[in-house]
Formats: sequence, C-alpha cells, structure tokens
Amino acid sequence: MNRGQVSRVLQQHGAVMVLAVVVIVGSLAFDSFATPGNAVSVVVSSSFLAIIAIGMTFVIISGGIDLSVGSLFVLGGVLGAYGSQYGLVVALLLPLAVCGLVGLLQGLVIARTGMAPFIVTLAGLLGVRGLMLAISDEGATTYLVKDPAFAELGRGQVLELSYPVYITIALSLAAMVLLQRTGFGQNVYAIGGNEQAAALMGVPVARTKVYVYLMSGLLAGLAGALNAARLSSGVTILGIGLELDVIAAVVIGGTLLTGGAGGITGTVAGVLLLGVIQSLINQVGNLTSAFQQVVSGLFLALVVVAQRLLSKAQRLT
Amino acid sequence: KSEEPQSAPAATGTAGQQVVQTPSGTAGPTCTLEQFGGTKFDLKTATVGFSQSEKEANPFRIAETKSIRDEAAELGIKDLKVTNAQSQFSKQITDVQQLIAQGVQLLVIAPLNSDGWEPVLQQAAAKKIPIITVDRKINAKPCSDYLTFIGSDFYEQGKRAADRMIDALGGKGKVAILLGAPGNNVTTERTNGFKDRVKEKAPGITISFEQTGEFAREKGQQVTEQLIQSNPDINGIYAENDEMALGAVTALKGAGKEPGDIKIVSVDGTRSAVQAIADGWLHAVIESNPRFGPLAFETAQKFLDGEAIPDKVIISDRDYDTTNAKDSLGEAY
Amino acid sequence: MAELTTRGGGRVAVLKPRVFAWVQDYGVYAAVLALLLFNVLFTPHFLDASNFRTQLVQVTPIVIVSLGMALVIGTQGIDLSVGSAMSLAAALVVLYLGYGWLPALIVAVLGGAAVGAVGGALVAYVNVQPIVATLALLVGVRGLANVLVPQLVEFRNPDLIALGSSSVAGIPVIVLIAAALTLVVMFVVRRTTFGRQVVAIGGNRSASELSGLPVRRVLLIVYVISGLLAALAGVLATARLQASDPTSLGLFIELSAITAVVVGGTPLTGGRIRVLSTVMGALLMQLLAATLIKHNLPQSWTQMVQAVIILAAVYATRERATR
Amino acid sequence: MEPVLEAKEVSKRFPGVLALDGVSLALRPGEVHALVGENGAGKSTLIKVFTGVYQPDGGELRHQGEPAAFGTPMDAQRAGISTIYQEVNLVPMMSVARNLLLGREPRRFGVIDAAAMNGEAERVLAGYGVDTDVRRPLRTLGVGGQQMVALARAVSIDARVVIMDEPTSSLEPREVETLFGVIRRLRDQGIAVMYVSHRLDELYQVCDQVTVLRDGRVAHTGALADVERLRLISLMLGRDLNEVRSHGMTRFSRDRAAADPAGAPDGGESRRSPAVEARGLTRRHVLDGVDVSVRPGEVVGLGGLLGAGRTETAKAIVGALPLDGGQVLVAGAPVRAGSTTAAIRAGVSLLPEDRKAEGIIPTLSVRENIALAALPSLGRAGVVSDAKIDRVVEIFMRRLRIKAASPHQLVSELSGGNQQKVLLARWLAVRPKVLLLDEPTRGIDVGAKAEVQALIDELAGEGLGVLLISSDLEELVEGADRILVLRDGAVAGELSGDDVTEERIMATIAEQSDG
Ligand SMILES: Nc1ncnc2c1ncn2[C@@H]1O[C@H](COP(=O)(O)OP(=O)(O)OP(=O)(O)O)[C@@H](O)[C@H]1O
Ligand SMILES: Nc1ncnc2c1ncn2[C@@H]1O[C@H](COP(=O)(O)OP(=O)(O)OP(=O)(O)O)[C@@H](O)[C@H]1O
Ligand SMILES: [Mg+2]
Ligand SMILES: [Mg+2]
Repeated sequence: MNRGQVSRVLQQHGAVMVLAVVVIVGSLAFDSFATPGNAVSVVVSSSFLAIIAIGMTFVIISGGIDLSVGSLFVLGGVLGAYGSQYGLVVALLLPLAVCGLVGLLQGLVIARTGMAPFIVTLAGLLGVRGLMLAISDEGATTYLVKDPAFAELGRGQVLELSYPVYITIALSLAAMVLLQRTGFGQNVYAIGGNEQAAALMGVPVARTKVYVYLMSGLLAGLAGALNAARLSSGVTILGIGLELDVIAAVVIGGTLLTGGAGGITGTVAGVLLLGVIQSLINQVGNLTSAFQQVVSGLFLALVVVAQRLLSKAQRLT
Repeated sequence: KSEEPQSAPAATGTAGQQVVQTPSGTAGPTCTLEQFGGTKFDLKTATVGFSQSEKEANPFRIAETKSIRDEAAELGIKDLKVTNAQSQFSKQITDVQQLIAQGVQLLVIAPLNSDGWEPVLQQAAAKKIPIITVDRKINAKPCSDYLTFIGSDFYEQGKRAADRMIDALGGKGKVAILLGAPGNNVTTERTNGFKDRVKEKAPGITISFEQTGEFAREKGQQVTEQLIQSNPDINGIYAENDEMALGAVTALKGAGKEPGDIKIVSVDGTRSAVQAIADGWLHAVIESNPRFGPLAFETAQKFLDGEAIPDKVIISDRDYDTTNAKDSLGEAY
Repeated sequence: MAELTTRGGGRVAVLKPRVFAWVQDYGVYAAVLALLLFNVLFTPHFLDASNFRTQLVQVTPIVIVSLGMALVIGTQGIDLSVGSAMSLAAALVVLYLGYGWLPALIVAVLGGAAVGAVGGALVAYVNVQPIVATLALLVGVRGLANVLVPQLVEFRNPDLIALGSSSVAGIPVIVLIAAALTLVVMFVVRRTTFGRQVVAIGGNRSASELSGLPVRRVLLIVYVISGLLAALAGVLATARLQASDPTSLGLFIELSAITAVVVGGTPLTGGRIRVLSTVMGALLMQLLAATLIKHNLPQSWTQMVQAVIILAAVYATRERATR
Repeated sequence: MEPVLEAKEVSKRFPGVLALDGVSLALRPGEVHALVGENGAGKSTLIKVFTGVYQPDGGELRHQGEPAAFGTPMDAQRAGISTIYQEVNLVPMMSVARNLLLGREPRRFGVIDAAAMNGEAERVLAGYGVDTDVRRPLRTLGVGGQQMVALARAVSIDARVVIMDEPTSSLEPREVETLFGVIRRLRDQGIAVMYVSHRLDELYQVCDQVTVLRDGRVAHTGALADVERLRLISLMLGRDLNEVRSHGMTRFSRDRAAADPAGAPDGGESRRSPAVEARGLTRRHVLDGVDVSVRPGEVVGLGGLLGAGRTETAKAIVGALPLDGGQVLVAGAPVRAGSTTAAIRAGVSLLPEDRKAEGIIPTLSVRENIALAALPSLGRAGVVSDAKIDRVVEIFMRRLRIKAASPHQLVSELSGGNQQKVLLARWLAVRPKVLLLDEPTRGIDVGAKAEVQALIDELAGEGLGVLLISSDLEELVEGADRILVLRDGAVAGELSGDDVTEERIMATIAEQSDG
C-alpha cells in the first residue's frame, strides 16, 4: 500500500479512529460510561440523526447542502402522529409524501434555476416550519399516536435495540451500495467533483440533483415519523438547529463540504461521535449548562482538527 | 471590577418559599409506594437525577436548579446528577435515559414539553423509578407512568393576568399579547387562560395584536417597537414572561412614553420585574415560583415513607402590584 | 474604453447594455421599493419618521454582521460564529463597564476579534472547513459568554445607554455607525489590495497561492474582521437593550446575515462581493419582518411568507448561466 | 458520401461578441477534418454547438441528414458524438477508473463491479501507453495524463463522430504518436473525426479536410492537401500570403543564444552567476535531487516524458510544492522555503501549466486578473491606483494582443488562448528576474505562439532568466540555450550548444530508459 492509499484510508476512516479513541478514553474515565444501558441510549438516540445524515451525505457529496432537514424532521413527526389515527400505512406514507414533495420541490428549484442550495433550503427551513405551525394550531396542538402498530415501530425492541436502529443500519448499508456501486452514486460524486465536467461527460446533472434532495427530504420525514412513533406524539418543538448537527456529523465524517468526496461510514461515525460527546458530558454530571456548551465546542473543534490532521496527507497531493 | 448592580439573587432562606395551593388530598386520587410498586430506599444514599430543560441563564431556571441542588445538599443527598437539555427536547429524552442508565433511583424532571415522554416512562416504569415532574406537566398516567407533578397552573396564571388587565383598563380598550416561544405548552396555556377570561369577563377589550417575543427581552423590545409605531392607540400589553415585558418597557422608554401610559401585565415575578412595578412601568406581575427543591424532596420522602401522595401538587402563586412591590423585592427571584 | 480593435479584420466588439444584468444587479433594490410601496399603501403610520428610525435601528446589528459575513463569503467561506461573538461581546462589555464605556467596548471588540482569529486560524492554517470550524465556535463561545455572565444583567452606565439611544440630527448614532462601516467596507473591497486579494482567493485559491498572494494571512484577517464587526454589533445591540443578555443576543443572526448577503446577490461560491446590495438585502429582510409583524400575521404565515420572498428575491438576482 | 454531422449557417452570439457568424461545415464518415483558426476564432464555440453545450442562435444542425437539436451534451452523446474538450473536463477527485468508465461501469448483480471496472480501466489505458494506478484520484495525474484519460474515454464510447479540441496541447511526442494511431484506426472504421490543433505539422500528418475559421466565419474549407502550410497561415491570420512569407515563421531568433555574454553591459559578470539556483530538490516519489540553475538572459529548457517531474520542479522552485529536501537560491541568497510570496518577491514567478485550476480567477475581469500579482506595486499603502492598473493592463493587452470585448470582460468568457495570454501578462506585470514557463504556448495559435516566442527572446535579451517547459520539442530546441532532460524526477542529462537537437533529447530519454 503506498502513501496515497494509506492516507486515503485515513481520510475515510479518520472519524472512526477518533471515535474509537474517544470511546476508550471515556470508558477509562467513567465507570458508568461503557455500560450497555448507556451504549443503547447513545445508539438509539443517534439513529434518528443518522437517518437524516445519510440523506445529507448524498446532498453534500453532490456539492449542495440541505438546511431544511430540521424542519422536515419536525413536520414528519407531526404528520406521522396525525396520520396514525388512520392506521400504520397512513402514518408512514403521509410524512413521506409531504416531506418527499418538499424535497422534490427544493431539488427542482435548485436544479432548474441554478439558485444556491443554501438559500433555497434556508427558505425551506422557514417555510416548512411555518407549515408545521399552521397545521398544529401555531404549535399548540400535539397529535398523539393512535395506532399501536405505528407506536411499536418506534419503540419495539429486538435484543435491547429498538427497530429504528435496525432501520438505520439497513438504510446505511443500502446507501453505501447506492453511493459506491450504482450509476446514480457515481453521478452524485461526479457532479459534486466538477459539475461542468460531469455535464459534459453526459451525467444527467439536473435529475441527479432532484433525486438527491428528494432523498434527503424523504429520509428527514422518515426520521421524524419514526421519532414520533417512539415518542407516541407529534411534538412541535423539535428540530431547531438540527441541520447544523447533521452537517457537523457529515463533515466530521470526512465528507468534503465542497462536494465530490465522502462516504456513509464516516457519516455514521460522525453521528456516533456527537452522541458520545454528549454522553460524556452527561457523565461528568455536575457541569453548569454554560460549561457544557464550552466543553462541546472544544470537543467539536478538537475532533475536526484531529480528523483534519489525519487526512492531511491526502489533501496535499 | 464590574458593574453588576443586581445579578446573583441572594434568595436563600425561606423567603419566597413555595406554598401548596390545595391542601393535599382534597382533589383527585393519591398514590402510595405500594400502589406504585416500588421499594423503599434511603434518599440520602440514593442516586438522584435531575433533568433540567433549559440553560440556567434566566432567573427562573437559575433559581429552579439552585433550589434543587441546595435542598439536596441540605438533606445530605450525596449523589445528585444534573443534566441540561439546552432547550432541545430530543436531548432531554436522551439525558433522562442516560440518567437511568447511570442507575438513578429517583428522577426529578423539569420537562421542556408535556408530550413525548413515552420512551422514558417505559424505561423508568420497568425499573420502578419514581418520577416527579416540576414546573411543567407530563401528559401521562400519574402513579403508574410517573409519581406526581409539582408546579403552577399556567392556564390559571393567564386568567389571573387577564383579571389584572381588565382591572387596569376598566374593562375596555385594546390589548396586545407578547407570546412566548411558539409550540411551547406554557405559551399555549398562558394565552388560552388570558383570552378565555377576557372573552368571559370583558367583551369591551379587544386583543388586536399577538406576536411572539420568544420569551426574550430583545425580541420583546423589537416587537413592541413595531407595535407602538403602527398601533399608537394600544392600551395594554400582556407579556407572557417578565423578560419580554421588560423589553417592552425599554421600547416604551425609547419611544418617549411615560410610566403607566400603557398598562403592562406579565408572568414570572423576577426581581427586575418587581422593581419595574415599583418604578411604575409594569402594572402587575403574576408569580410563577421556581423554588421546587424543598417541595420536591419533601414529597419524595413522604412517598418513600409510605404516605399517600396526591397526583398533582399545585402551588399557590402570588401577585405583585404597586401595593406590595417595594416590600416584596427581597422575595422575588 | 469598452472597444478594442482586433487585428483579425477590424471587427469591433462593443459591450452591450445587458437587461438581465440590470435585474441581477438591482433586483434587491427593486424588491425593497416594492415592499415600501406596499407598506405605504396598506400599513397605517408607515410614513412616520419614527417608523424609518425604528426599522433602521433594528436592522443595524444585522447590517454590521452582514458586512463581515460578505467578506467571509467572498473567500468562499462562511462564518457561523457571529452570533456567539456578539454574545461574548455583550458579556465582556458589562464585565468591564466599571472602567468606562470605551475601554469596555474595546475589550469586547477585541474579544470578538479573538473569536474570529480562532476560526480564521482553523480555516487558514489547519484547513478545517469553515462551516465546522465556526460551528464549534458557535457552540463553545456562547457557552463561554454564559460562563462569564450567567444571566441577563441590566446596567445603568449613561454613556453606553446614550450610545444606544441618542441621535445626531435626528439619525440614531448606531445607524450612523453602521453607515460609516458600510462605506469603509465598500472602500476596502473596491479600492484596496486587500479587498482584491479577498475576492481572488474566493475565485480560485490555488491560483491565488501561485500568484504569491498571502492567502492564509488574508483568510485569517477576514475572519478576524468578521468577529470584530460582530462584536461591535453585539455592543451596540447591548447598548440599545440597556442590558447584557449573552443567552439570547444574536441567536440565529448568522442565518439572517447570510440571507442578507445572498439576497444582495453575492454568490456563496465566493469570488465576488457586493457590499451595498448586502445592506439592501438586510433592509429587505427587516422591512419584510416589520411588515408581517405590523399586519399581525401568525408565526406560521410569517415564516412561510418569508420563505417565498427570499426565494423570489434570490431568483431575481441569481447568477444567470452563460448559455 | 452523406455527412454524418453538418452545420448550416450556424450563428452564436455572446454578449459583446458574435462568436459564430453563419458557419457551415460538413463532417463525413471516415474523414479527419481539421478545424483551425486563431485564438478566439470560434473553434471551441462551434464544437460546443455541435455537442449540445450551446444552442445556436441561428442556422441549423443536421445529423445523418435529419435536422437535429441537441439540448444537452447527453443528447449529443446518445447520437454518437463523442468529444474531448479543450479544457480537460473530468472529475479530479474521482479515481482514474471511475472517470474513464463513468456512465458505463461494468456491473454484476445489478451493481458496479469495482474489480472488473479497475481491470477494464487498466486494460484500456495500457492501450494508450498510460501505466498508472487506476484507483488513484484523477487529479494526481499530470495534465498530460488527464488528457490521455479524456481521450481514452471519448474514443471508447461507441461513437460515430469523435471531436477533439486541441488534444495534443500537452502530450509528448510519444503520446502524440499513440493518438495518431488511434485516429487512423477510427478513420478506417468509418468514424468521422474533427480535429482542432494549433500545431500545424500535426494536421498534415493525419487530416484530410480542413476548415479555417476567422472571426467566427469560414475563411476556407476543402482538402488539406490543396492548401500548403504558408497559405493556411495566411488564411488563418487573414493576411496576405506574401506578407506572411516575408515575415517567415517567426520563432526564436538564434542570435541571442550565440551572442557573446561578454558583450553585455556589465562585462557579463552578472550573466554568469545564476539568477536562480535550485539545489537537490527532493520530494518523495516525485523529485529526486534535481539541480537547476538559470542565469540572467538565459533560456533553460526542461525536457522529459509525461510525469517526469518537470511541472513539479518548477513548482518546487517557486515554493508551491512542499519539499523533503533541497534549497532555492536567488542571486546567491536562499529563499524561504514553501512560500510563493517570498519567491515572487525575490523575483521568481511561475506561469502554471493548468490554466483553469491554477491560473485564472474566473470570477474576476481580464483587468483584475492581469493586475493580481502586481497589486502591491500598483498602489500605495494598500490602496490600489486605478490609473496605474489601467496603464499596465492596457500595455499588456496591446503587447500580447489579448482579444477581449473590454478589459472588464470576465476572463472566463475569453477563448482558451486568450486566457493564456492574460496569465502571461499577469506575470510580466510583476517584472520578474526569472520566469518559469510551464507550457506557455499550450493552446495558443500560430500567430500568437510566434509572438510569445519572440517575447521570450526579447525578455531574455533584456536580462530575464527563463525556464521553459514545453512538450513541443521543436519549441524547446529552438528556444532554449541549454536543456535539462528529466526522467523519473531526476536530471538524466544536460544538453548545450550543438547538442541541443530533438534527436539528442530523444536519445537522452531513451538511453536512460534502457539503462
Ligand atoms: N461563455 C462565453 N461568454 C462570452 N463570450 C464567449 C464565451 N465563450 C466564448 N466567448 C467568446 O467567443 C469567441 C470565440 O471563442 P472560442 O472559445 O470559440 O475560440 P477558439 O477558436 O476556441 O480559441 P482558442 O484557440 O483560443 O481556444 C471569443 O471571442 C470568446 O471571447
Ligand atoms: N506511477 C506514478 N506514481 C506516482 N506518481 C505518479 C505516477 N505517474 C505519475 N505520477 C504523478 O503524475 C504527476 C505528473 O508529473 P509532472 O506534472 O511533473 O509531469 P510533467 O513532466 O510536468 O508532465 P506534464 O506536465 O507534461 O504532465 C506527478 O505529480 C506525479 O507524482
Ligand atoms: Mg478553443
Ligand atoms: Mg507538467
């Protein structure tokens, strides 16, 4: 293996390595950190973020960004809870349909008008939250999950882990294949790496972009619905600032914000890292809220710097 | 060397202590250790978890967390674990789950939201961990999902604010509402209580403006600036917390208004707000008492001792107005 | 000037006036005008002098933050830490108010510059992507500000209060400060070597490196300026509020500032900066927010209308593909 | 035979320029059709109209006798038109194999078979003499390598028409031969080839037909054999044949090389000590102890095959490539390592090879691009002086005959050749002591090329030291006083005086290869 390959592996797995280090250090420092209960809570709570982050990974690799996911997450939850009164199918299809539609529209606007994804999805962030407030009586109405099958989907467990974890694992594997082993995945990398060249190489740029945002919308809606199932209600105060967490996870995972490079493994590691950091802060148990923030900021900075240094060799060639 | 005229409230001692409104046992069902199905343990040596919902950066949350910590120290509880959800509901769920994973035996939760606690309740019930929620309710079954709720009645607070406003305006005029953060239970209930009461008692009062000030002073100031500019005929402002009310005061001062030109009523009872009453800028403040520590641990101890605990403990909140503001400054938080 | 005879046969190429280019350049001005017109027709008391003062005063912090943001975006970067820099400045200014308002202001602004310097160093020297570097600061620095000043603190320093509330010739001082800063940044962008270097780096970083530009230093300085301006905005907002509120001051202002910059027609892909249009972008968003509040729309409608207007404004000013 | 692809009276207008003005051109199966013209004549634009990148403003396209309109490059590709664009248009961060096979990756069970893909890519590229790890990102290949990948990609698509816009501009003689082999094979298969190049010799080797564009119009079209070289030039330039003949094929004057250094004003002393001297430049896997020195007024050529490390050597000298070892001295004093700013301040500048990635700032105007490097000297106290900039820009736009609608036109709108001139102007504006030119005449038309070459001569005459990297051996031989041949990142030999010939260069490369 030559130097290029070594550094490529590091670039892709820098986040995995940082994650390993943090987990080991955490286990040594706190007795109650490496317990099954704690691990389960980190994994379960990370799964929703991970589902959204998978979509975001595609978006960012394609050279775009999706700020609307936090709002779509909460909208998906409200719609899922609302739809659950008509049964499991509606509870799942309604959020997927609406959030997918929003993603599709954003994708169309981005692909057809050439407007910056940042601004289109920022409008999405506002508009979708407005829509959520409109259907929930300015946030005052919380729909409760009526359908037991739907609730079971969010909370039912196999081997201590709830269904959303398995759904996340399945989606991650599917996303890896999609990204690495299909023409669509190649097109995503190509337009993120050099959109103009991709167009000249015959990549259907517009269509690929539309799919990418559609996917991101669908996954954010799905995550919202599953979360509503878990919480048994369509909580309306969720998802504020969530987009930044998701983007941070993806970028820590080694995906370049400029597009063209990155992968699912890194993203999943990035999501887990964020979860583990929070959990470590909770372990300390006596930090004031202000100090907790300082510590998470420092941690985040350390992690990105470590990840950056690990992948430095790659960048310089 | 810092100019810090009035931070760090020295609210120790018993001044401003919470008082239970309804004598316990009168209303609703009760709960005993036996009914709940738990086992007795010694509070002093137990691991206790407190999950705070928002940053300790406003007087209410500061006083709330401090009261819990102080009382725990007072009682000699050694292992108190405190988490803070930084206003993110998902984080609060995870926080509590991690507290459970760390082996807490009693949970005190200041919920960010009333709904959505299913996963936590499930886990706590499995381990028979009693949960006391403070300040905000959880929509679930007392005595099976959780033990009890201690706090104020926000709807009632809204109604009482309306009474004060109706008084101040003599039953007619135009009123604006500075709403809290959208989607928040507190916002919803304080709004509904106010509106219902006005509709019922004073049809002469119209609510001609309602915009969110997100519970923050700056936002309250900005919205009020827009409001008085385009609706100069407004007579009263109902602010759903003190911070927004004080922001409104700054806006009124900036627009050259005099104290009392526009009647402001708000909810919370922070020291600055009570001072503003004394200065004539606020008309009245409905208190929402954050000092949950003593009552929470007292309830827990009673429960462990086998006493019957009511399904909700509503505390009696006081009012501040010009008649008592000056004298009550020491009790405000 | 616009003509150049070529040796090929004397064909003369002339720059045609471009209609599209006009819309692209001045779309945001047109949008502001349209919104003004709407308000004049449908909003009571809109033409009062006090109204204009209110809008200008409220938009001031966003304008100042946007100026720095425009520079950062010009380098193909982004600065999410501006809101936290404001919050830190709010904390520092009351902590040092005992030494007088000016020293306190200077300390606060230096604090903001330090935030920018950390972000800039991460971006320029460690090659961390701007969005995550500044995200770490967004989280951490507000925490730091809260550690310094745990809750809202009211102050009575008359000088600082005067800074926030006094006027010169009917124009609030803070508005004058924002106007002056706009002129300075315009001058820097248009007329200085530094300004040219900023856009060149945003246009093509490796070409700039090979052309001998001090790329890292320029990047660092740009983030320092952004932090510094944000801190100044924080001090002015604090002065106006007559209280230091590190918890909520400047929350989400990064999104407003980025919107102002983009609505003003500066592309997020860097390489170009439009200062005056950025200010117009900020004014547009302010006017829009004011309109919605004055007409007492519920929050849900407010957000949806904002979304539509942002899209429409950016659509009008978007980069037109050359084909 | 019926044309497979035909343009009829096609026009294309850009703001300020009529790039194509009623151009007609027919491409028949089995012919190799040369498209020539000056920089900015409209060649690339015509190609982009053919391939659906641009839509014509007037006229029509016909494909196999039917009117056709290609909305996107994809449509053109589906119709069997495959293109190699002037600027390498591949995805730098994707692997070589994925670039090569994007859109038609080998599959297994419905998903891409990575092993088969890499194997296939290796096999295809080996056929073009490219031997590289196909899993590496494309950007780690030099421009030449990238161009071969683009070529392989274009040809291996099952195409009826292959269009090549300056495919040889950074290829070595060896690769050029490979390419010609491919073209002949295509022709024999009845595929139509359109070929754009500024290297006239090449045209006569492979092309049958020629169309000359001048200022967006067709100046001539017909069999290439009927047009002799000088007439072709006069057609391109739009000048009288006699005028062209009397000027000759202006290239380098050999006088300078022969001039006695002692004749220089200061007795030749300063001319003998090197203006820049690089010692033992080393970087793992790339450079292996390269020594180069350039004296004032001297033109030193760097020869070698693709990937020999010429570009890296030049970058190392200006501090744009982190080194493991070695030192650069200017006028005897060491330059701070790893800082282009320091190198430029010391008087050493590099005209980079990859114009698009490392040269132009696409968002800025011609004027600002020219002034960029010289900015600190074009103002006072950090404030730029528009008057000074205007003066410099005007001088260089005139001197290099940069064809732009105005100095304020975006540089990205210029034709490739004119962009190159803008970059040259950027470097001349800083008045360097030593100029490192990496493929300076790449993509420049005959007229301009001669001008650039004359300019190099002139500048050297004024005492500028030049390091010339060129894949055009003729240019190297005629331009350089002395040539260093690189191979595998090390100096394989030095040629000077009468040894500076194409044969000797080839021999030096070959000799080393054998040994
Ligand atoms: N996107 C564009 N916008 C504006 N003008 C353009 C654009 N593309 C090309 N032009 C102009 O059209 C004319 C023809 O350019 P074109 O690229 O076709 O030249 P060319 O013959 O390929 O030259 P070269 O040999 O230098 O590559 C030039 O004057 C150029 O400035
Ligand atoms: N087999 C290989 N192993 C490692 N690196 C290689 C290999 N082949 C090519 N390269 C890389 O390809 C690049 C080409 O080198 P360089 O650009 O210096 O060549 P050059 O002589 O300038 O040729 P040209 O400029 O004509 O492409 C170098 O960065 C080198 O590291
Ligand atoms: Mg061309
Ligand atoms: Mg090279």
